[in-house]
Amino acid sequence: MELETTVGSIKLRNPLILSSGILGTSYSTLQRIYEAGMGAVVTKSIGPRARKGNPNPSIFALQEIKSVINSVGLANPGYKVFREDIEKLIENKIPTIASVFGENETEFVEVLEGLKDLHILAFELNLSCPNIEKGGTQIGTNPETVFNIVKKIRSITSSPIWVKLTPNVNNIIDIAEAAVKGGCDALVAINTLKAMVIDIDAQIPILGYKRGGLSGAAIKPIGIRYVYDLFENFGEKIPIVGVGGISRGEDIIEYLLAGANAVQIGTALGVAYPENMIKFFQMRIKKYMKEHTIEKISELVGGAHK
Amino acid sequence: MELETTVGSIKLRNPLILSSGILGTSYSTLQRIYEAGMGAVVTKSIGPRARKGNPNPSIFALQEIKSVINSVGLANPGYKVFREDIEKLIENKIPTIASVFGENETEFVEVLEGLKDLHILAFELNLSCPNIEKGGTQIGTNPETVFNIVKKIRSITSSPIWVKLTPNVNNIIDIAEAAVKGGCDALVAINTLKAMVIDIDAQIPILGYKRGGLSGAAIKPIGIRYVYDLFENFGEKIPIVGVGGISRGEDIIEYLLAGANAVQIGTALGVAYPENMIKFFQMRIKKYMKEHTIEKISELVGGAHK
Amino acid sequence: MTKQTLPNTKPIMGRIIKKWEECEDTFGFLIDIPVKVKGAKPGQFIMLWIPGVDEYPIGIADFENNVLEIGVSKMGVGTEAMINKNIGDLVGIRGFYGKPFQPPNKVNHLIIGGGFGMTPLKLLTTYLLLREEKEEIHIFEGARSKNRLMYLDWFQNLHDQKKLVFHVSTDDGSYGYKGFPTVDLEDFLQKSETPSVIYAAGPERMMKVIFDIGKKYQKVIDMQMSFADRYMRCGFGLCSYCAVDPTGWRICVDGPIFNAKQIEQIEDFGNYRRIETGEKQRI
Amino acid sequence: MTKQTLPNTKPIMGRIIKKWEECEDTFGFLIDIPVKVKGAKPGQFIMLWIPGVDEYPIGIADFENNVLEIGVSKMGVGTEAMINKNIGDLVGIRGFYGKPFQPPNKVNHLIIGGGFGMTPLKLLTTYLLLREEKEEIHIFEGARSKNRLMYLDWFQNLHDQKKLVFHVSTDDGSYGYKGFPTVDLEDFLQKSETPSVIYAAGPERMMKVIFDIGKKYQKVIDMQMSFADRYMRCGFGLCSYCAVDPTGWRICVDGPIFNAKQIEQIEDFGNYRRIETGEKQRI
Ligand SMILES: Cc1cc2nc3c(=O)[nH]c(=O)nc-3n(C[C@H](O)[C@H](O)[C@H](O)COP(=O)(O)OP(=O)(O)OC[C@H]3O[C@@H](n4cnc5c(N)ncnc54)[C@H](O)[C@@H]3O)c2cc1C
Ligand SMILES: Cc1cc2nc3c(=O)[nH]c(=O)nc-3n(C[C@H](O)[C@H](O)[C@H](O)COP(=O)(O)OP(=O)(O)OC[C@H]3O[C@@H](n4cnc5c(N)ncnc54)[C@H](O)[C@@H]3O)c2cc1C
Ligand SMILES: Cc1cc2nc3c(=O)[nH]c(=O)nc-3n(C[C@H](O)[C@H](O)[C@H](O)COP(=O)(O)O)c2cc1C
Ligand SMILES: Cc1cc2nc3c(=O)[nH]c(=O)nc-3n(C[C@H](O)[C@H](O)[C@H](O)COP(=O)(O)O)c2cc1C
Ligand code: FES
Ligand code: FES
Repeated sequence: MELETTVGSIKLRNPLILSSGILGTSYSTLQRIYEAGMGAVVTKSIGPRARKGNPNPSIFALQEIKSVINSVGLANPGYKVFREDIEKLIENKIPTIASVFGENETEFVEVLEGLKDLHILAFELNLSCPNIEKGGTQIGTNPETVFNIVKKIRSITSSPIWVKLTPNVNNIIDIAEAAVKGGCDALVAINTLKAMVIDIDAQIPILGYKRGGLSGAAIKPIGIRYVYDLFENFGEKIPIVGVGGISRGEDIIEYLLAGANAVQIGTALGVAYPENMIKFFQMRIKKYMKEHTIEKISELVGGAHK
Repeated sequence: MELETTVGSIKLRNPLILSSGILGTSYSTLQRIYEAGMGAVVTKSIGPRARKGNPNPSIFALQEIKSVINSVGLANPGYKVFREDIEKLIENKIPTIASVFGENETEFVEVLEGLKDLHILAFELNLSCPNIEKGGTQIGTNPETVFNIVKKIRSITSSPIWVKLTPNVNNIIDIAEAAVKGGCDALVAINTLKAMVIDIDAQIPILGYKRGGLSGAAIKPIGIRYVYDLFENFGEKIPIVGVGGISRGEDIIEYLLAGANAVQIGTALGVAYPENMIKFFQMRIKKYMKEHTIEKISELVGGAHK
Repeated sequence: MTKQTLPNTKPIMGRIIKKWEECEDTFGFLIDIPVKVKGAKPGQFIMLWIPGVDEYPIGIADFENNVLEIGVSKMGVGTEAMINKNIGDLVGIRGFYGKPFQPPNKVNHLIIGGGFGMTPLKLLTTYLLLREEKEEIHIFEGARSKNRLMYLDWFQNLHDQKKLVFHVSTDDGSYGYKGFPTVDLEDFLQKSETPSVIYAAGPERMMKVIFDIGKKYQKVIDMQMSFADRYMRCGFGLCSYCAVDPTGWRICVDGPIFNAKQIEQIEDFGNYRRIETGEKQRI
Repeated sequence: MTKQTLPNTKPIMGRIIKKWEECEDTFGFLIDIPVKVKGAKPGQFIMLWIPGVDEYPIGIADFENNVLEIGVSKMGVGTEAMINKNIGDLVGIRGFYGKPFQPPNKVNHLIIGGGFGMTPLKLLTTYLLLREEKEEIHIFEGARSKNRLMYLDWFQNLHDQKKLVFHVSTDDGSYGYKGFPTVDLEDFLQKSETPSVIYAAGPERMMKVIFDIGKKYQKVIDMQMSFADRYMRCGFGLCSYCAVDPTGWRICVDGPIFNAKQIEQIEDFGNYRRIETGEKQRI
């Protein structure tokens, strides 16, 4: 029984990838999480320059629905500073995916130009953050913009390009189509859902930025749906990385069956002992594969489409 | 202290409305739920002719996130048959909102023509069902279509027209704008989120229709966000009815503060004792109003916008 | 206070570990559910999911630890798909749903039914036999012919052991009395002097006849009947496709067992049911 | 097995029921939380939300039933907003977060700190005083001047009651010894022969000095220090803005209390912290 999987040309030791924005601000946390047993890690989204992000509260849990709302707003030190962290990761042989964002094409290009010499596993274009004024989902909901950015980045780097999609759209297929036509190597779905929580005693939205994005268990059925739709539409044409609400090993299998070649996990790793979580995930997958006499992850991919 | 509220010209004894598709297939359940203490009830969405809906499983619970996924697919007996149920409700003085759907403008018109003589509280146009092939969200994501349908219906009836919006859009404001321009009297947000659940042992989607819509606690932060966005954009220009994931009295207050004049409750009433739930909701609201020395519901509406 | 939560889960996959032909067109199944589930009460039901085919309500015939016994009668595509399943196959189960029979003490228990209605009545019988009270239990089973009598051996055995009285009848006389079980029941009621409760499960038209008979006798202090002739989607009270007029009761959570006082109020009883569209249809 | 769940909730609104000036620029607050909360351990913290302004970590000074005592020092807009709050005002609280101090038995407890670092040290002292063991407790508090000594009366009182030894110092000599508390600590260590554990909370540069002193003495069997000089967003281990290199430990859940063995591995200790952007900054 092997946990290995591939996302296009990329081979991973297992299908578990740390998703962007969770434990991804420092090489050290990324390394720690990788070493706990992930297949790869994605950095916090990196932009052209330092961003303070949104005021606190910017992250809190909604325990009732095992979820989290956040409005970090892409706080990041900018690619010039974060380069060093990526270099350390590469030096330490951590399969690293750099998440990149910009408010427009020019900014995306700037960041890519600044990082393209690194031997990165892939660049993940974050076309889908709901927590910033400019860019963010606005970019990710327009097929033309998506096509142009992906095409441009494609011309800059030969590293694999992953495009991360937002669920806050009329039709995710149109956007995915544009990204595929632009030349991306994998689709990543989904980012967070537009959301808000109001405190009824304080009578204001709790998040400092008011609006935020919902992640965690609540969004899993939504993520599964979009991965299923993407797989149904594109089939083997483009690899899919499933994200959203994974909190148990079962959820990973569900994403694989929906059509994901690999998954990303975020919110569920924001716990005291992420190492244990990762172990649990792996044990559960192995148990399932044994029970169902499955030898390779690839046997599961898209298995729910019959 | 008064629980009365208004949605445009409509006065309700309290802001609790049963949402469409829950306990809404028969005059008798609608009447039962109203008598348990709701402010009004919305019927199951009624189309031009009988529809069997989608095969079972078409509804099941996701207990972990206190939610439900459904793909009922607008099963309904058609307006000609359901007229009788509405007539009984009106006869029994139940404030009844008729939810109406069609696959296109012509169908909407047919149903409206068939029901417009009834002394209905309002017509709610369901432009947002994710569970049917034609119509459904396709209609509700196109501002032009929305404008045309609402305008046409406006010319047919002088009854209040409510438009129910889907959250599965790039930008809910564009759609709402179209509905308002078309002449609607209130916006209802939100309908269910596109979703799917796959069974990992059976390795297929559980719902007979495969795809479904997510309702219940998981979607509350999403509903709150859209109601807040709508209120911020339209202010007092158009009343808003908040729907999505209400499961406690607190949630109702949260919707009011976000900008709703009234709320609809669905999934939370799908329990053994809906009567108790309704009592709990009312008690909680009263307790809150007492603690915060609030006399009227209108004092709360939009209170989170400061 | 508002602790009422969704009373159920998505389907849990169980494995068929035994299958047998119970009678013509009806199969018994033992299903092993790999999670802890609370015990079922007589009259409750599950939603049975045949992956890729259909999901529908099925009564509970017996239950021990995590093994569930059900009986499925061929009606259409969904039930046929179950009957075609074999040992080792997986089916989905949600439940247990619904209100159970509530047998009082110190009465005669008159249990009457036919077809797959015998399923909850089997569990009810088991349940009554386990009680301390020494009350008379009478089973009145009817069917078209001998080969359509469900649990025939099981009830016959209990009768032979003098644990209960098994009154059996067939329309064609191929076993037991010739005629309807309702005739048998009325015969019994005329003779008996003990206060009795009637429990019925079967075709609604038959239950209607039983109800009319029962009303004539003062010694019949209650009648509890299982409404299984209703289309169900959710099974837990959300959709109302199973509802009866004019009370607005949902068979799945307010029933499926109703008592005499309730049945009196259900105008649809024996007259109308809803189909998938929500439209009412004559029974 | 995978039962690890999100360890927290959204902010719960508590009402300020008491407020007092603890020392210059620092106020004490009692906050009444209207829900049952599990007891806090010394060294743990809360995320304090000042609605409409900011949310940030604050240590726990004391706790009884549902009333929480905290101490807040004016630093910037966020802490000032709290200090401007009055009795009856609502603030949001999430927590309790972080790993607590873990005092061993049969050692001298040397508690050293300054500024708002005294907050968790107060709770630690209370906790130690409640234990059965008769161990020596020494408090070393330092500040710029007398009017910046936190909990001065509280500790002085315990000293007068001979419950502990309160070593107090000010930079300007306006109270206690003149000089840094670290000098006091080293003096003590030279004389003492008992195995000791040092507990420190205060500016990281001061803790660094303490750490270097402690390392010189074999009798110092452990040092437990509270890292409060780190920017926090989530407080429960999700975002990593509070993380230290090269271990990747998050102050909020892997800390804020680290022991000597851990601190040895934290290269950032006393050198670097992250700011809101995630960029590292010299301390
Ligand atoms: C509370 C309850 C308990 C039941 N217990 C048993 C039992 O123990 N054993 C047993 O064999 N049968 C039982 N039934 C009946 C069983 O659910 C139907 O026979 C079955 O759904 C038929 O499905 P089908 O696809 O084979 O037939 P179809 O050809 O689809 O329909 C045949 C008949 O079954 C009805 N039916 C179809 N789908 C449903 C549904 N989702 N819910 C309710 N009725 C439906 C149809 O309206 C029609 O009257 C019970 C029904 C109820 C309501
Ligand atoms: C574990 C821990 C426990 C603490 N306990 C206490 C306490 O008991 N009493 C007390 O007065 N202070 C305590 N602090 C420090 C307190 O959180 C900061 O003083 C406060 O955040 C300053 O906010 P401000 O808006 O007033 O100042 P700013 O002007 O915003 O900043 C002043 C300083 O505080 C830091 N700061 C700002 N926001 C945060 C944040 N979200 N998280 C961490 N640091 C931040 C800044 O980086 C800067 O160094 C604690 C900090 C930590 C990490
Ligand atoms: C605190 C937080 C910060 C995030 N930051 C980013 C980000 O910078 N870039 C990005 O592409 N996604 C970001 N996300 C989205 C996650 O990568 C992921 O798509 C989403 O949370 C759904 O997965 P989950 O439910 O497993 O967390 C963030 C999510 C959270 C909770
Ligand atoms: C089983 C079910 C059926 C529904 N049918 C309809 C419908 O016919 N028309 C409609 O506008 N909304 C329908 N909805 C959506 C609800 O009216 C409501 O918008 C949604 O469930 C969110 O509210 P809730 O979380 O309180 O259930 C349905 C929802 C459920 C769960
Ligand atoms: S089956 Fe849905 S309410 Fe009974
Ligand atoms: S504050 Fe987010 S990980 Fe520590």
